Amino acid sequence: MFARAVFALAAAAIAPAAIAQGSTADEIAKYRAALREGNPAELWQARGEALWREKRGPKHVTLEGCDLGLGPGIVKGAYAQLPRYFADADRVMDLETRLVWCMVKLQGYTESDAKRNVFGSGNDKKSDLEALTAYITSESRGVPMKVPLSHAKEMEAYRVGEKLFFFRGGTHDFACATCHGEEGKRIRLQDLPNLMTAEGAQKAYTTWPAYRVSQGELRTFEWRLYDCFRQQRFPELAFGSEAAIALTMYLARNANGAPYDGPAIKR
Amino acid sequence: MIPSARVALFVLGAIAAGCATPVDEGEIAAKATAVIKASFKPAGQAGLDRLEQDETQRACSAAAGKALPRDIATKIEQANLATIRYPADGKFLGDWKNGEKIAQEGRGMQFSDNPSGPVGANCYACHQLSPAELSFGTIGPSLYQYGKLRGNGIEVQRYTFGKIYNSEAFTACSNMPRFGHKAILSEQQIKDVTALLLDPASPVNQ
Amino acid sequence: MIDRRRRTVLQSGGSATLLGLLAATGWLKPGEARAEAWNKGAFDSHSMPDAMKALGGTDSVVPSKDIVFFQTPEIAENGAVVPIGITSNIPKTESIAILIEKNPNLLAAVFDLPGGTEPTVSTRVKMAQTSNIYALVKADGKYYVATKEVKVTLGGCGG
Amino acid sequence: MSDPMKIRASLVGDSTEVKVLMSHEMETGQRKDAQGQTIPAWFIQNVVVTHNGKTVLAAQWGTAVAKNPFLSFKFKGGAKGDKVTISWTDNRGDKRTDEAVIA
Repeated sequence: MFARAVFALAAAAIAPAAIAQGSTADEIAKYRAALREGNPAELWQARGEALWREKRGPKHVTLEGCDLGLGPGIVKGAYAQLPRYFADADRVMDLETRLVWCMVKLQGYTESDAKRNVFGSGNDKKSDLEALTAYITSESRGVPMKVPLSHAKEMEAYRVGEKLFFFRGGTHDFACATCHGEEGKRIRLQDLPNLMTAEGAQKAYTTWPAYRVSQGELRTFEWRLYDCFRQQRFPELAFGSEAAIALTMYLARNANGAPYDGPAIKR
Repeated sequence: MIPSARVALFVLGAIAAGCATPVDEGEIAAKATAVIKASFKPAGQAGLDRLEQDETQRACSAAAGKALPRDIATKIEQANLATIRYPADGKFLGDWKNGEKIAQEGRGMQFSDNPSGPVGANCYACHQLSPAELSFGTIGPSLYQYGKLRGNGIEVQRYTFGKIYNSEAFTACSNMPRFGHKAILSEQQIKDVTALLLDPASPVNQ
Repeated sequence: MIDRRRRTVLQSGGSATLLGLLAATGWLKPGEARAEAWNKGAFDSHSMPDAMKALGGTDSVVPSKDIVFFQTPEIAENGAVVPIGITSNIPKTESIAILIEKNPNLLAAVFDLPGGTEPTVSTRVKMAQTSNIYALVKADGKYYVATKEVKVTLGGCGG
Repeated sequence: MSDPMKIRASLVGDSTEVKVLMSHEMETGQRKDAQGQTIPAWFIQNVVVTHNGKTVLAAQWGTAVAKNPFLSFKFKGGAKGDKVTISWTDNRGDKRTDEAVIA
């Protein structure tokens, strides 16, 4: 009771206008524009394209026969229609999961070999999956997002993803929605898109993968989810897990209609 | 703690209220729970127990971003209010300089963090505080001149300490962590952050 | 002429200055464009005060409005990558160097620009913290400088 | 082995604009690894750009140049179809040379 009365008093006080927010935002916009001049993601794209065409693995074949959803070997525009249901695997897959599938089925890698370096770290631990993802996604640049929900499992993934988006847990009570469920917010100086809206999801989803300046690495959407959960104080999100794919489905589908615009460069 | 029968009731109520397609909503919710359990691995200091929701987390998840009915919100707030342990010495204000460090520190309790390393409150991620820090978030309200606008009487001190200790006691389903209740910060750290907000010498109040 | 200027630099600094080091070890000698040349002394320089005393000395280094920063933000979202563009409108520009006052090693890069190459370069540097950036230009044997402060911010979720 | 550079050389008016991205760690020598050991400095020290055998840019770099370096500049005298060659050398003595055709 007492606390509530004080709270009312506290809430009644009017917060002063944020200082110099406008000019800070302008300067950050200039910083981002300057970075777009040259995006090191291109180095990953080039390596990924070479990997795609190289005969590799125990079976010594290329990945060019891999079906990313539009038919074997069709790369152009494939990412704009992922995740999707794949009958051969009888499950919904995102791009990274599908690449692992193709490395196993076509090239003969074991699943653990294919997943050895899902997230790269420096020169000694480069990730083939990140490079391949950079290449495949770059081939959808400018293609409108068109993620299907026609299969029952696609619909289920979407709806489960929506539930997970609101799941609060961990020591800090954080859910995806804590930071990404409102308009016009930012964390530190970084704008937070509202991922429940088409506009917000489009802005965010179509710019992953991205070269992360703070890490000096190209990062995929699987990594984006993994690292969000790390910072939410959750345990580790498993690569290619159902939760990762369901959330990706929720966000990718919400981004439908917007041209894909990655790989991008971000802080 | 809230008696569990009542909790179950208000969780169910919240689900029903947010229900768009009632046919298999429960099925999807059950699937989501199973997916969560199957998709994470323990890492560092973050065990799978962190996925076990308490009553507040469960109710706020089910609300799916929509406002809770007032009676349910009140129940959450009352239950959380009961958890607050105010300082035994009756003193709410610590060292604002240390409070500033805690407000800046973003590490703590992530699986990548050293368990014996620093644990901060990361206030600047969501709030403006000292005007010298340009890099502040806007998820929460600006706290610049927090004490200057409200005064720093004992009631404001007590409220502020309590809000940091357990934010859900005052606003159900707040985005703000429950720093004391979840043992993220120590009592002394909460006092230091309270001082950052209320001490007249703090840069927040200049 | 260069010798006299170097003396001035050394005298006003009271010790080996960065500029002194640059001159003494043959930095920016006309015609020098050898891949093997790497000026260890200049790149190992750790302190700015001496260097800045020298840079402020009008006889040796002249502050110039003809050196322009472009694509250089006042606030960097991350210090790991800070875009820096420098154009010199000073005739006969031979070299452009980038120095960052508060970095552990001050000198970031030196670009020698033979005749026919435009006096403008754009690259990206790391900044340990908010700092002044110096664009040092050598033109027709003389040194000129321009300064810009870049604020480095903390970003993201913080961990 | 290092990855190829990504070079773009394009004619803008009577100048050739060169933009290059290089794959390199540019390790400062200031950082420590998880075990507390200092990670040794490893960085590109020299960059030379030539056009028709003539040097059009020679750079010396320190550890403060950002990881996966980017460089952009312009020179006069290039023509479409000409080759621009870029070489770097790092402090371990590793070298790499790549070329691009002016478009």
